[in-house]
Amino acid sequence: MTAIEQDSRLATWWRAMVEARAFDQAMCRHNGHWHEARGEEAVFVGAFAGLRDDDVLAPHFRGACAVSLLRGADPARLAAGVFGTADSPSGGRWRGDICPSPGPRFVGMFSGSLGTSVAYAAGAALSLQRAGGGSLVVSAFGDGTANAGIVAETLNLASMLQLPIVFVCQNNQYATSLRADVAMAGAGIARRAEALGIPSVEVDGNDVTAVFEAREEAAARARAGGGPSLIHALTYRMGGHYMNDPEVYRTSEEVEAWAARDPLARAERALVEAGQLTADEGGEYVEQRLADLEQIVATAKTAQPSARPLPNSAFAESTQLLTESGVR
Amino acid sequence: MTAIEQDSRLATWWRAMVEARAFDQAMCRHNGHWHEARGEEAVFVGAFAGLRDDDVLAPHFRGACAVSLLRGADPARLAAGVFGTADSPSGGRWRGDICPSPGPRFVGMFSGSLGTSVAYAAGAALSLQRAGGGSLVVSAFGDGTANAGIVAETLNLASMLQLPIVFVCQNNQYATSLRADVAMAGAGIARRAEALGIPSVEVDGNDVTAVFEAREEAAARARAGGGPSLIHALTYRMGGHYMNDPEVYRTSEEVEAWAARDPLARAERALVEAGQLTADEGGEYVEQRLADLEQIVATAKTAQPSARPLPNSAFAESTQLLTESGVR
Amino acid sequence: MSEAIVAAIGDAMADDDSIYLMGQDVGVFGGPMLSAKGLWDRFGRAGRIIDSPISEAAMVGTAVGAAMAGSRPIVDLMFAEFLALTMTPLALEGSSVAYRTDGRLTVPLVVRAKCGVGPHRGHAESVIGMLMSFPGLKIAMPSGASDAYGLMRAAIADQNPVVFLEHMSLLHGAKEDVDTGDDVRLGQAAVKRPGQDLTIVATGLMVPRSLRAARQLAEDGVEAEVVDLRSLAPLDADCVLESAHRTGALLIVEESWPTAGPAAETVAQLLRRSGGTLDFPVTVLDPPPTPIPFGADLEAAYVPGVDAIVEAAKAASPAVKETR
Amino acid sequence: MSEAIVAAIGDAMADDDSIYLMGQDVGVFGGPMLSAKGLWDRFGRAGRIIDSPISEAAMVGTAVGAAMAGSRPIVDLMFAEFLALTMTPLALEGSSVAYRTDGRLTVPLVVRAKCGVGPHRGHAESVIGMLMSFPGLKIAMPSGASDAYGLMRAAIADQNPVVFLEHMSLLHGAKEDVDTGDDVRLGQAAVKRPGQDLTIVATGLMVPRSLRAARQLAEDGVEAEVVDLRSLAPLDADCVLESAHRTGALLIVEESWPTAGPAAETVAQLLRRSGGTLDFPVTVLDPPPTPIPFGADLEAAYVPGVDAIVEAAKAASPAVKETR
Ligand SMILES: Cc1ncc(C[n+]2csc(CCOP(=O)(O)OP(=O)(O)O)c2C)c(N)n1
Ligand SMILES: Cc1ncc(C[n+]2csc(CCOP(=O)(O)OP(=O)(O)O)c2C)c(N)n1
Ligand SMILES: [Mg+2]
Ligand SMILES: [Mg+2]
Repeated sequence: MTAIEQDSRLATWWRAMVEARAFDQAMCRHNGHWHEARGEEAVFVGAFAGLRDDDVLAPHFRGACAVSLLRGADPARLAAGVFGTADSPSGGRWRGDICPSPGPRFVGMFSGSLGTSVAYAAGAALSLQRAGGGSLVVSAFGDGTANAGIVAETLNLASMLQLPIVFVCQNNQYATSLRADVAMAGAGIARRAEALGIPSVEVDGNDVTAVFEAREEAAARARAGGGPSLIHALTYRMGGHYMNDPEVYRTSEEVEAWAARDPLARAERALVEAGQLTADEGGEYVEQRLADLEQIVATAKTAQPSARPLPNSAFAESTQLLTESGVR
Repeated sequence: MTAIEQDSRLATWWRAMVEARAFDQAMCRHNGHWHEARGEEAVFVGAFAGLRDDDVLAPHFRGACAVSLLRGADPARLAAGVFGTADSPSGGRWRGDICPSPGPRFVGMFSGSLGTSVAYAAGAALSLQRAGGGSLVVSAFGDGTANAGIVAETLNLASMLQLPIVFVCQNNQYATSLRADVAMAGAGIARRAEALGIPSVEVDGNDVTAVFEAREEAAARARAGGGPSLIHALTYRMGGHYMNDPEVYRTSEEVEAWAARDPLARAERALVEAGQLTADEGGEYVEQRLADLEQIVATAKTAQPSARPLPNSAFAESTQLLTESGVR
Repeated sequence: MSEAIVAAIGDAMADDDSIYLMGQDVGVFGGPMLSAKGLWDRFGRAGRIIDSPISEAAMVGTAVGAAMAGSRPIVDLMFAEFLALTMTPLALEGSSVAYRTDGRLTVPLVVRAKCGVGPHRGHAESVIGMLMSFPGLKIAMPSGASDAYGLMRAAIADQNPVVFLEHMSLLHGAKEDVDTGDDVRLGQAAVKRPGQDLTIVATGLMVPRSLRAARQLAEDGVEAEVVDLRSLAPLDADCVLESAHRTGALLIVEESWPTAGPAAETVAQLLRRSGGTLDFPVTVLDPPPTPIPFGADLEAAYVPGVDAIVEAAKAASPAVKETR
Repeated sequence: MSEAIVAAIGDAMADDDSIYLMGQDVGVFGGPMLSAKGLWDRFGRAGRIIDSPISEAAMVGTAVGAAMAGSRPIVDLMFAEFLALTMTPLALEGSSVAYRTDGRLTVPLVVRAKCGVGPHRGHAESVIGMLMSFPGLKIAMPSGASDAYGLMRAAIADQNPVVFLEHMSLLHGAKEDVDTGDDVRLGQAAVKRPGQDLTIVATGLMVPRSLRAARQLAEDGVEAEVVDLRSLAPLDADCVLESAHRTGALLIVEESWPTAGPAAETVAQLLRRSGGTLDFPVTVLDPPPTPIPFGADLEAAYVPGVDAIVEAAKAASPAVKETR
């Protein structure tokens, strides 16, 4: 039995990272508005894998669809959400790329504005804390988003209220063109969080095991009533900020140096070394998943438009679901 | 020559603190909407004394009038501003208590919302930095205000741009009823600022000399292009948050313990010990200033109302000054 | 009125465990201007009354998140001007969730805010126009105790974010009997005084002032109908239209800023509902387009007073014009 | 249009050292959607182009402070929806300074923001109603390159905070000749097409759409006058009133949210200026009161299109009604 079927931790994560990469790369080909997440998979897979069903997931926008996949979302439906077509979970009303699976246990972005979802995540943690039961929230955000005022306010409030939440800074070293080490003055987000009374740790964000283990330690603390923690995961945005980013703000040497640390290749190597996979099997599996997701995304792209009628109100009572089923 | 006339540093500061206290206490008697600053004088006098004319002063609202006095404001006119009467510098249009002397070199509050003036102060610092010339900004804010998102954003931006600014956290241990050590999770504002790359220092906020010396060190750094600093001055709000505060959230023992550390009495004792003042002279001087300011404030209270016509626009071009003098 | 609001919150919290109250000084202090009086003793131990740092965006942001996760938060934001700090979580996003998720997710959230001129001498701006511009956000503003109780219960029960505006000149007025059984719905205006000579529309402090003006007008033989909108969003334009159509004249009395606010939206909705022309003249009595001045005399001149309402009503009423 | 805006900023910066530009990615990157193209090379070394972290409140807050201290900042806020993060420094406070200091202090500040549906597929909300509600804040929105140049120069020269809205469907349209000598003032509408059968009022993308509709209408014998407001605040109601009075019918075409926004404020100002009754019918063509939907077909249905304008104009125009 190879890593393709077995459920060693690393094998599971590797497959999740492959799935994320395959969806991501298909989107890069078919969607000019996509934000590529290549290179950062170890952060969001490590941070969001293996949680309980009643935990709340609040991913960073870059990687949000991958986290939905991790939770079992159907990639065809996810893709429909991204394209805003008829099968979109929102009926085409809203962007499935940054808000793939909004619900009581999944936080998305409800405008294009960064930072607020961290507050929503902490609010969910407050709700879980009041309900008891030991569930928690994982909230990821980018290095750039870390400088938003609402993030600072939320970290303080989460610490003051000892909320069951694990913050993950997915530091891909850039906010579009601005380097994180310029924009984030001082010694970085872990030091900031510590100053707020939040236990923090620095991890290699290209090592899925390291991210996962840090998450587990933080999760144990949160479930035991020990309050919030922060994980600073350093990784690299291997692609541009968006499609057709001229990338004049960084050198190709830098990009190449980080390409050599691709978290997928790294996990695959570890599996091969552990005898759970041969290089050929790995390559074949990846090819297959890339092809499968290419197929799904290409099909989704050509789907029927939403064609939903425009409602004459944004109030909850005017939405179809509530009109049909009464108050939820 | 006693401390009443001489210009030893401590004597100057002591007189400034007496002036602040006298204005403050007269307002307590005559204005039900006043926010008493008793006990915190060493912070704002130490932080704002002895600056250059081209430096920008951005005091915390509690102590703002005292800082105006320090800059030579006429107490009668200040009081008119507080009461919103005819002689108010704003013609009665705006609150003189929290915005006593707004101008290119003095930042006030332009609504009742805390936090923004810290950003305005940093903006002034950016303006001064661009102009060159070695001038700087001193920006004070309360322990409660420190938790506002815009303050966190501003500290980071000031550090990133290495602005010539000295931040002073006037920690009187409460935001209305909420204790600073509860609301400010973690190890306090100095640690926070350090994590943002801002050199920070803790000082005894009831020791005017300590505050001033910390300010001088920070000011020297700023003038030399060394960027921002932060001073965390621990003091105590001896009175209620506002007049008629029931103060159910703290014990009278706590209040009494801090009353024993009154910064005015402390400075006066030091002057007596240094032979610059006798206790009698001190007492007499204080009595006199209290009586003088009582007179000024009592008179201001009964002044004519503003009686200004209401303009039909808030645009700059419709204000009297611009209409009279053209573009400034 | 303040006690009726607190009673509504207390009754709702006793009924429903998922409600919590967060705000600055809402704990042992009892709330700014007694806005949470007695709640700490009843619900504090259970962790349902949360004293907050000065972090308005996060107060509202966490409330939006908690609401999506199953709680029913009430945030006491103290003063309406602080709403300007919360527009992204509250209005741009929180109010869009039901629409954007096609009803899969809702944000049942009440944000309380004091506003208006009053004994506090500050923090008077109501920023209502700002709030009204966002789709999906409800806004209630009671003018008396019974409405306050009913509107607060309705706001808490609602599936949408609701801003609940508490006028500082009304909060601690004369004691009123509270009818807790009144069926008050959001978006429903109330005729506070019937009349046939003209319609006066108002909210908040402008309602008692309009009622006083109506009594003066009655002495001069002009019978004004006074409509209290009670909610700014949804805005009960049907009620206003029916009344003004019947009386033949409309006077809108408004305390908040005059541009793109309640007065403008009221006339726009009337026009939309009437095929583009109105069969009655419309007069608006409201402040000039400036911030609220601070000086007591300037403030008094800025906000419509009873005499100004009487005068405007006389000028607006066809009944007066005819007898002239 | 984008190049005209950048040219206006570049020309102004060359003239006046006190101007700086702050924004995310305005440095070597060249600005989001090329909004600062070439400025880094010209002014970057002098420290006048400042790349900012994601801290919109502080970007605008520092700009307000810098403006009070003597600078003339331009903030590129990228997208208009981010304005919701800046309402306290920009609108509640920055826009009140001239009034509150009785003119002793002013805040000459320009905040740029992209908005509107367009190639970007996101960030389309313009939040204009929110902005319009605040006294003291000016709002400009060009519909073409020459106006864009002139309005930006006027905005930079102004003593008030000005929000400068850049419609994403117009920024990178067909190349236009730019008349840099045009005297464009804030608060002054422009008749973009004369006509006598009805008046169409529009801004931003709705202007070219209305002009296209007017050409179609002309084929059917209806001559529409098209007025481009160009500024939402101050709003040139006199121009609209004169035109509508002359043509006998008014159609307001608006892309932004329908409540308490430009359409409502326009009708309110017309009523205020006309003694409470209008001598022409008013039709409003605008989106439903919901966020902008994302799906391409839904978005197209949401925003008024040329055909809808033609239809609404025909229904509104007395000329058509007569010939029916
Ligand atoms: C409040 C806000 N400001 C600016 C933007 C525009 N923007 C979109 S993505 C981005 C970069 C975000 O950086 P980071 O948080 O590090 O995430 P990354 O893109 O690197 O994944 C920016 C500035 C935004 N979406 N929201
Ligand atoms: C943004 C904002 N939130 C809340 C308030 C209400 N408020 C006025 S003073 C105050 C306490 C401020 O605490 P701190 O900054 O420590 O200053 P202090 O009053 O202790 O001098 C509060 C909460 C406000 N003015 N602004
Ligand atoms: Mg990043
Ligand atoms: Mg304090």
